[in-house]
Amino acid sequence: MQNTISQPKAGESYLLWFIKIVTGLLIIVILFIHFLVNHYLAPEGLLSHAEVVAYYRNYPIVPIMEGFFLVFVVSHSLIGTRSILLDLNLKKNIMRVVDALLVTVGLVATGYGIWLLFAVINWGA
Amino acid sequence: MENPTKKPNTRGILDWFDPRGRRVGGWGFILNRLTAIGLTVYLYLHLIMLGKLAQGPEAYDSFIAFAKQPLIMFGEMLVIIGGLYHGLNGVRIALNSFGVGVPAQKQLLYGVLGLTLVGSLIFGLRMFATH
Amino acid sequence: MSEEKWTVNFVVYRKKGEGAPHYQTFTLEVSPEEYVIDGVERIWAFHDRSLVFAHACHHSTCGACGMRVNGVEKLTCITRIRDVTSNGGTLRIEPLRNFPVISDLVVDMSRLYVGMDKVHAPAVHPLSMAPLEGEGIKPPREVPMDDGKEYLRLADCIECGLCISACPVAGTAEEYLGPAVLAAAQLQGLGRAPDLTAVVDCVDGVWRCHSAYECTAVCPSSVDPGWRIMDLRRQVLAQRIRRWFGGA
Amino acid sequence: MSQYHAIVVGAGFTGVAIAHDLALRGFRVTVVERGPIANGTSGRTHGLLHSGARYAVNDQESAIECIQENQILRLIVPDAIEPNGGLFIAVDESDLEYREKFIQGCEECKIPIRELTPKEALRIEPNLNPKLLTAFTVPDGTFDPLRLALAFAATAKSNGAVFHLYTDVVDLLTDGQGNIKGVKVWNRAADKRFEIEGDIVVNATGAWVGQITSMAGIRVPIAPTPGVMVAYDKRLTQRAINRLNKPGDGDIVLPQRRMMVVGTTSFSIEDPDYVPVLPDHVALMIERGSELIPALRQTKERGAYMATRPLIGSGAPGRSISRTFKAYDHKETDNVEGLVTITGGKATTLRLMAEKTVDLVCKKLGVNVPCTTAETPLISYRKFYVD
Repeated sequence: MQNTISQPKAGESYLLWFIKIVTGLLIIVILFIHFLVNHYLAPEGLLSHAEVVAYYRNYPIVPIMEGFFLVFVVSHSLIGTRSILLDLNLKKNIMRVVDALLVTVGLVATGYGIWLLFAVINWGA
Repeated sequence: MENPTKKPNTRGILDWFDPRGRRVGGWGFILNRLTAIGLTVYLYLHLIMLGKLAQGPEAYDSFIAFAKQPLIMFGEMLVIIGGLYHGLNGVRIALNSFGVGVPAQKQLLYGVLGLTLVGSLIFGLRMFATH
Repeated sequence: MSEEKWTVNFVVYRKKGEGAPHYQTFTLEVSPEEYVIDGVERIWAFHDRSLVFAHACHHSTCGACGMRVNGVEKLTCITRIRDVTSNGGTLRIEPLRNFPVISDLVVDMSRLYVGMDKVHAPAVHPLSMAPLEGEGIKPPREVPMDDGKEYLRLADCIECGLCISACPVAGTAEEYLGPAVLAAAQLQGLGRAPDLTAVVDCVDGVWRCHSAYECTAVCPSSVDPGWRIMDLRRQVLAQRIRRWFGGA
Repeated sequence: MSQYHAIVVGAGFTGVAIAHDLALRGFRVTVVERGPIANGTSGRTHGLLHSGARYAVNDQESAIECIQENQILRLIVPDAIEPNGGLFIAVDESDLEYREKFIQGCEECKIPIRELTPKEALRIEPNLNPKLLTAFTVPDGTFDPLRLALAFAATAKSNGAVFHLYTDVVDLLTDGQGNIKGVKVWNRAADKRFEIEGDIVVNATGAWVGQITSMAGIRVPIAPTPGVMVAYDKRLTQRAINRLNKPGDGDIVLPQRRMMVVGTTSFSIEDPDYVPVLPDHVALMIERGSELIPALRQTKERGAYMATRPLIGSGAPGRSISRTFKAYDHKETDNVEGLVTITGGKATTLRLMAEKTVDLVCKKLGVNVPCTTAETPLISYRKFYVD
């Protein structure tokens, strides 16, 4: 069979997809632990500001877990958003702008979330 | 071959959401994409709302009180249903992608839908009971 | 076969040149045991000689007569009228989606052929690579030999394009290789054809699939592209992970 | 190199092979076809790459053509051929009586055969009728009809041939003295009508040759002879299975991709444009096919279709007409210049039909370029669509 020599297309390979799958699974695991812990440690629910602050201070593992949760959820959502946008067959330079935008959103969201965690832990201190 | 337009005969993103003529796997994809978009919107709204925690007890507690109206509760329920489906279907697709259970993808999807239903009922009842 | 006769309304997509598409209804008397392509050919023969449609083998070996019948991709030469409508019912006949329409029911499938060329999809291959009888996907354990040489046979994929038409991603992502092409890469195996890894492990390749499995649902030839794409992912990952650990 | 412009009407097997041959010999080639490639008889052929053994007893001219072309096609277009071999099997006493004639005929036509014991035959093809009495291996094959035609068309196109598909010839252009100088066509895809002028028009429309020649007021002796074929939903053998007897209904069962195809019948019609699939013919196919492969009875029908052979001559019943072909120069037969008609023949001999037809065209126009199609490998059929 006479065929043209294939030209591999530039662009990312399996890695982003792999991260999406792994973060997805980690989100499920953390959510599961979250519900267990939440149910066990704060059976009344966390429905007031004071309760949330106390909860975070008394159990340091909780804000650490939440921090990781934030990172996983944000990256999963942004890679997912990107794969939906990719399906739109956008032009290469538009896609570059999109990528920059998504990375910015990710960094801002993560920074903001971590700042928020510290703000809660240090409330009134 | 003579072809006047060369533009493919597509309906654009309608193809992502139109369930007509599609089968079980296609419906699974449609739901997955809908929940993905819904959950992403929710995630960033949620992050913004949690900012109230940094503004102190008054802001946060009044927000929680505000959030107890039925419409928001209904929205939360949607988030739970969507989250359950997206998570469980994610497990299905992840398994499939590593070569596990592809011939049973239909049955797996039925399982995902069943578990989503059961999970949603449990959460719904709990929410109903606590409020 | 019975002598039963049905009256069926064929609602046919029509488009000429740059003109606007429209639908035209032809009412035919058919036997429910006939195939959809028989009806379409009769419309051309007895009702409207301007109808443009593609067909060749009439027994699912060439893949020319793919159309959408009542919104679902079908190879019309093996789709019995009985299975897709009822007496007095309607058959909505439209061209495949996600390809440019040349006229009426004919589309330009070069997108598919370019992809098949890219992965060097063989038109004939050894019997051990062929999923026989449409039962399961794995090759048979005992492969007939002739004087020590394995028999060659024509590939199962008939390049009909139904999978690309049904794929929800191919509709928006024109550059996506698509189910048939990825299936053809999987059939060869990345172990045997390692240069294919670069073709499929890319932004328009195996990761673009979102597991809707519509390709497998419409495939008339038991190629099961959905399964093959998933297996191809496994192959790519395995190869990449081996490389992480310094393997070949 | 000649710069003659040849217009080929019909893109079935003969048309595409002629276009390929003409292009190789330096002609400017335009092909006009009213449907897609191979939509008529060619696409709907059985798909058997004949070894010639089927005709070795009663039509040796065809048999010799078949075995020679069989060997050439395997070399020039391997993409479209499954080199799976074939068997002739005897299942009753009348089949056995044919055995001697068969061996002698194959020897005369130089078709390599080898006799197997029933046990050997059943070992290599377990689904054969267990009551078979003897078997012969023959160098049959299975071809994919569309891709065989496409490979010729693709190669012709790469050598400059222009294809107008979905384009009907509505009339012939004449010079006022009744000589043909081109065609008037209607492109149905764009709904445009135009004229194409050429130095020679080659009528390669198979069973439809009469429709074209009648535009010039010429009648050709053509007997459109349809036959039914039925495809079953399972591949039961690797080889083509033929009945060891004189040609008859349902005497060939052919594996194709994941199917078995049983064929064929033979009857006469007037208008080849639409031939219905007759239910009693379908029933006969399962009847006859299951005498060779009993498991066919348990297998679901996948498709049933008709193809119309373009046999030469009228009056004689279908099976007794030779399966060879004939090219007519209408200058000699009807005193009409500029028109050549090719008809008859069969899929396996498509290249040879083209060679003889183009030889005739070259002789007419005084072009002295030999045919090289037997030594020229064809390019991938996909190149017809991909530039």
